[in-house]
Amino acid sequence: MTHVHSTPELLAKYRAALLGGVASLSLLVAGAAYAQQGPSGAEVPKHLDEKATSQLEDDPQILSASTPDSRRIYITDPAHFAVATQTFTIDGNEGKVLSITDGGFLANPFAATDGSYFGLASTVYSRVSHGKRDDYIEVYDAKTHDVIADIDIPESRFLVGTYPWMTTVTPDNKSLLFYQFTPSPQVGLVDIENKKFVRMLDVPDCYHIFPTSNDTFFMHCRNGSMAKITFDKDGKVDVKQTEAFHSESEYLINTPAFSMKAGQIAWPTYEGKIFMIDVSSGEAKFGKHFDVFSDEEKADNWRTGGWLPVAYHRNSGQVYLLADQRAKWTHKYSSQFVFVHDAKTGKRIRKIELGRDIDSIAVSQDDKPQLYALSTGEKTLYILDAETGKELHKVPELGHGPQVIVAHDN
Amino acid sequence: MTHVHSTPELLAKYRAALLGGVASLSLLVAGAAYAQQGPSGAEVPKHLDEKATSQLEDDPQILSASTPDSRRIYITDPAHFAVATQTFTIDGNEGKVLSITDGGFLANPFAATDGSYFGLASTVYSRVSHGKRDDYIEVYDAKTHDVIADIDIPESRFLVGTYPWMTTVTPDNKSLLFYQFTPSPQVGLVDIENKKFVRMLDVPDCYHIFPTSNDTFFMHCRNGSMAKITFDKDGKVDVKQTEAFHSESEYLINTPAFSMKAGQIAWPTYEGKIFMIDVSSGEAKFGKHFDVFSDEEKADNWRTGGWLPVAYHRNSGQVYLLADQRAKWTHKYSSQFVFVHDAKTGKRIRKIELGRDIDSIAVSQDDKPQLYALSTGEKTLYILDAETGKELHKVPELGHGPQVIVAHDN
Amino acid sequence: MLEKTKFDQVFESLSRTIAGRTSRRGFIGKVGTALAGVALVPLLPVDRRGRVSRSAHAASGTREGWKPQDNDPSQCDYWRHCSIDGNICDCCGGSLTNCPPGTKLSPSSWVASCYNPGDKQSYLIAYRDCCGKNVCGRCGCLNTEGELPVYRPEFANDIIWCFGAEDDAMTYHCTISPIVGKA
Amino acid sequence: MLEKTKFDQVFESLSRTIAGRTSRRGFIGKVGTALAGVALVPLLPVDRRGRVSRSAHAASGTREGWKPQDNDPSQCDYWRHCSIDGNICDCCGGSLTNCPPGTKLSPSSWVASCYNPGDKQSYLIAYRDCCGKNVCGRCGCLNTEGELPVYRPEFANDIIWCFGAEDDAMTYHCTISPIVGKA
Repeated sequence: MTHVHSTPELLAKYRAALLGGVASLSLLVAGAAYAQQGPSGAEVPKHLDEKATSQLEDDPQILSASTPDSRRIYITDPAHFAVATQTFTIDGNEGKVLSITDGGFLANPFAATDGSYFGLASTVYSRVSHGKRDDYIEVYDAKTHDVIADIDIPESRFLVGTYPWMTTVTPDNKSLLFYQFTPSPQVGLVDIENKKFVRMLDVPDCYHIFPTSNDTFFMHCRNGSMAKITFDKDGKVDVKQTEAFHSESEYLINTPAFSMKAGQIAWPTYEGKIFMIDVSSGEAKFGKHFDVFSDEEKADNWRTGGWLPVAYHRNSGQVYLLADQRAKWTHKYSSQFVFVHDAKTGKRIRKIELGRDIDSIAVSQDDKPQLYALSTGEKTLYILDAETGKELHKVPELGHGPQVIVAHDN
Repeated sequence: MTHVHSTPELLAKYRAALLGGVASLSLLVAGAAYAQQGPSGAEVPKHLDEKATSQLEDDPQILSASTPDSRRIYITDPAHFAVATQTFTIDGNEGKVLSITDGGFLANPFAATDGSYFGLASTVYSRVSHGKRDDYIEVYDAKTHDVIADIDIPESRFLVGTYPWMTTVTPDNKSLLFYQFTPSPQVGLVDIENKKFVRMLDVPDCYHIFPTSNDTFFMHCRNGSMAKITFDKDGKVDVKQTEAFHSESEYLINTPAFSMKAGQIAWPTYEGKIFMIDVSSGEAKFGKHFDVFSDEEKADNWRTGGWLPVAYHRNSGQVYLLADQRAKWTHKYSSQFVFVHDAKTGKRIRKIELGRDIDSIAVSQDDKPQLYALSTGEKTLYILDAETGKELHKVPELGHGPQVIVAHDN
Repeated sequence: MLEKTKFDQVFESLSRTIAGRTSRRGFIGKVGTALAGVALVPLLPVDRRGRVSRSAHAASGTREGWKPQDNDPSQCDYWRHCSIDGNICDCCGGSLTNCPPGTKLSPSSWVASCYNPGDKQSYLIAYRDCCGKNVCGRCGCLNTEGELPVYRPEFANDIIWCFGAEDDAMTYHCTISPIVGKA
Repeated sequence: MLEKTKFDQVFESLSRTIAGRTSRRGFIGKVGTALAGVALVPLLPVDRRGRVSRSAHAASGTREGWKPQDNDPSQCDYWRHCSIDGNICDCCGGSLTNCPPGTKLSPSSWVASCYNPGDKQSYLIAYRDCCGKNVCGRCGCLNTEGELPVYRPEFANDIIWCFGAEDDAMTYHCTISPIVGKA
C-alpha cells in the first residue's frame, strides 16, 4: 500500500487502525520514520551504475502537447469492461496521438469547456480487480498531461458502459458532477477548483446530467420526463419535473449529443426519431422533433445504430445520425452511414457513406467541421471532412475496443 | 483507498498519519465508526429491488476446479508489459480453461509442487500505473481458486519480462523466494505457511532461483558460474560459487527448464548448445552438455528461438528444444520445430514439426506426456501428444500476448 | 406467447412509472450482504410487453439481427444469450448457469425474454454476472434483443450487474444465463 | 567498425566479471532521485565486442533477421530501434528522442550498437524508457540485435529500464532511441 516499508507486520497494524482497529500514536510515528528507508524498486542498480556515465549526443526531454483547439478530442477505450482503460488525446488537425492517460474500471472522461484541463472519474481496486475499491477524480493539464488534481470521492460511481453526460463539468469548469445509481439515485458534486469532494445530491429516478448553469442541471427520467435539478451551497436540492415528452415505446439511446454552450440536446430513438430538447432558457422545451427516415426508408429497415450514434454541430444547428439498414434490436451494432439533418427544420441536408463499420461519431465545432468516426472493431479513428466525407486522417491502434469520443468545445 | 467512507477530509487525515503525519487515537476511532456507513456502490439499487423477487428454475452456483494432476498448467499473459495481467488455469486433459486469475504489472506465477496451491508475485499501483506502488504475494487454492493468502512484501520485485524461476516455492511448499535486482541483488524469503514476509537475503550479482532444499538454492551469475546460497533462520547467508561453466560468448537464454524434483537444469544457449546442470546432490555438477544441432544444421542456421524454448521430462530424461532456421540475434522470435534429445547421451530422439509459430513450450510429467505449445501471436495454446506431435486440444483467446507456462509437477 | 404465466402475476403491474417518484433516501445500510446467499433472488421490475424475442433472424452480433441456436451454450448465438453483453461464463471456467471458480455470484440481474428454437417457447432469462475479477475476455458476446435504455435499467445490459455480490465485488468477469421460467 | 572511439575508452575494460563479486549491501538511500534531471546519464557497463549490428537482413520481427531503414522512426525496423523491446514513443505522443506528455523519463538505459544504413556507420544507442503509465500499445516492437541474457543486464531488453525516473515511476509506457555517439 505504501511503497516504502519493509516491516509488513507494522503496516498491518496501521491498516487495522485505518479500517477500524486501534493504534497508538507512537506506533504511527515509528512507522513514519521507518517509511523513509527501504527500497522502492526504482533505484538505479548499484552493481551496475558505477562504472560508466556518459553524455548523450541527443538530449531527451518530456514533450508538452499543443494548445487544445476545437479539434482536440479524447478517445476512451473501456477495453470491454476491463479494469485498466486508456484515454487517447488526439489532435484532429494532424490526426496524431498526443498522449495517453490511464484510467481504471469504466473510467469516464470529461473536459473543461475552455480546454484547459481534462480528466477521468475512475474506479480502482487494491488487487487489480478485487480488494478495496477506490473511486477518485483525476484531473490533467491539457498540455503537459501532468496530474493537477486527484480528488477522493465516495465509492459509489455508477459502473456502466461509458456514457458521456453521466459525468460532466459545470459551465464555469469549477465543478464536476457524477452519477450514482445505488443505493439510490444521487449526483456527486466535486469542487475541481479546490480539489475536494463536496457532497451527494439526492435526485429522482433519473439519468444523465446536462448542466445549464453552475447550480442547475437537467436529467432524463424513467417516466419519460426531464427533471430540472437546482442545488444550493448547503446541499438543498430543488426538483422540477416536466411531463413525459416521449412515449414508453420510444426508446431513447443512452448517449445523446449535448451542446452545453448552445443548451441543446439531440436525442434519437432506436427507430431514428430525434427529440431536440432546448434547455438554453433554463427550462426544458420540447418543440422540435423529427424523423430522420422517410416512411420508405423505415420500410427498408433504416434505423439508428452504434455506441455514440449522434452528434450536434452548434453553429450550423446540424444533427448527425449514425444509421444503417438493420433488424430491430440491433441498436448497438455499428453502422456505415451518417445522415445529416437541420435540427430546426428536420430536413435532410446530406447523407455520408462511411464505407466501413463505425460505432461512434462526433463533430468538431469549428466552421469547417471534422467528422470523427470511430471503429471499435478496427480500433481506429477515421477523421473525415464533415461536408464531403473525405478521409483526412486515420489513427489506428487505439487500445482494445475504443468507444467514446469527448470534445471540450461542445 | 477504503470503500466505506463518505468524508474524504477525515480520510485524508488518516492517510497523512499513515504516510508520516500525526493523528490522534480519537480521530481513528471516529473514523472507524464512520466507516461502517456510506455506500459501497455494490448495494442492490433501492429504487429497483423492492417490487419483485422470484425463484429461478436454475440454481446458479460458483464452481470448483478439478483436483490438479500432472496435466494442470497455468498460462500467464503479461499482455506486453501491461499493468493488468491474467493467469489461465488449464486442464490439459480436457483442453479447458478452469479459471482465470488477475495479476498486476509483470505478475510472476508459481505453483506448489504438490499442486495444492498456486500464486502470483505481483505489483500494483494506486492509480492504475502511477501513485503508490504495492508489491504482494497472492496465493490461491488450486481447486476453489479463492485467495488463501495475501502477503505484503517490500516494493522491490524485479520488474522484468516474466521468467519462471525468478520466483519459486521451496520444495516443502512452505516458503517462497523472489528476486530483487535493485538497489542490490537480493532474494526475498516469504513464509507462505504463516502468511508473512520474512526477510531479504543478500546474494551476489546472480540471477534465477533454483531451490534444492528448503534452505538452499542455486543461482546463475554474471561471470558464468553457479552460486549455491544457503540461509539460516537468522538471515545469515552462505555463498559458494563455482567456476564459470560456459564461456562469455555462450549466451544462456533467460528461461531454462528446471525439474525441482529431479534436481536437473536444462539450459540452452542461443546457438542450441544445452548445458545440463545436476544439482540433485546439493552441489552443482556440469558433466553433461551437448549440441542439439549437427554441424550441418548449424550451417543451415538452425538455432534456439522463443520465450520458453526448453522443456525437460523428468522420468525419461528428455529435453525439448524449440528451434528453427533463423538469423543470428533472433533468439526471442517464435519457432516451428521442437527437437527432442536424450539429456544423458545428448542424442536426438525425434523432431516435431509444429506447423505454426510457437513461442513457449512445456511438457507434462506423466508417462504419456503432453507437449504444450503456446503461440503468443495467436493467443492460443496447442496441446499435442509429445510422442507424435498430434494435436489433442486447442485453447484460444488466452488474453493479449500469453507467454508463460507453469506446471507444479516439475 | 401472450398467455399469462406465473411471472405475469408478479410483474404485470410494473411499468416505467413505478420508480419515477423522487427518491430522497440518504446513505443506507447495505442490502447486498443481506441478500447474498438466499434462495430468493431479487429480480428487478419487469415489463415484457413487446420484447419477446423473435426467432427468424441471421447470426447474432450483426445488423442482420438475432437467429438463435440451441446446441452450443459457449456460442454467442445460443438462444439464452439473446440479451447478453460481455463474456460467456462457459468459456471462463464456469458453465451456462454457474460461475467460474474464484468469482462472486451476483444475486441481482437484468432480464430478457428469449426464444428457444428447440421447444419454440420463450423463457425469461435473469442474466447474472460473475464478479470480482477482471473481464474474462473469452467468448465476448453482445446481443441486444429487447435491450432497453439505462432509464429502464432492469432491461439494460451496459450496467455492471454485480449489485449485492459477496465482498462488494463490482468488477465484471462474465455472465451466466439461468432461466426464471417460461415467459 | 572496429576502430577505437571515445566510447571504447569508457567501456573498454568492462566485461562480465566486473560485477561478479559478492554484493552485500543492505537497503541504501535512493540513487535515482539524485540522478534525475542531471545531464550526465548513467550508462551501464558496456562490452560491445561482437555485437555491432549487421546491415544485410530482411524485415525486423522475424526469423529472417534485421534489415534496418533510415527514413521512418515510427516503424519497428528504423535503424536506431535495433534492440528495442516494447513500444516506440513516436507513436505514443513522444518522438524518436523525447517522451510523451505526462510520462517520466528514465535516466538509466540499456544499450545496443545499431547500424545506420544511411551513413553506413554504427552508433551506440542508449534506449531510455518513458515511465509512469501503462504500456502505450501503439507501434509494438521487438528487436533483439545484440540483445544479451539477463545476467548481462546492460544489454538486456526484457528489464523495465525505469530505474531512477521521477516519482519512482516503474511502469513501462514506451521507449526512445537517443544516440550516445558513434560506436
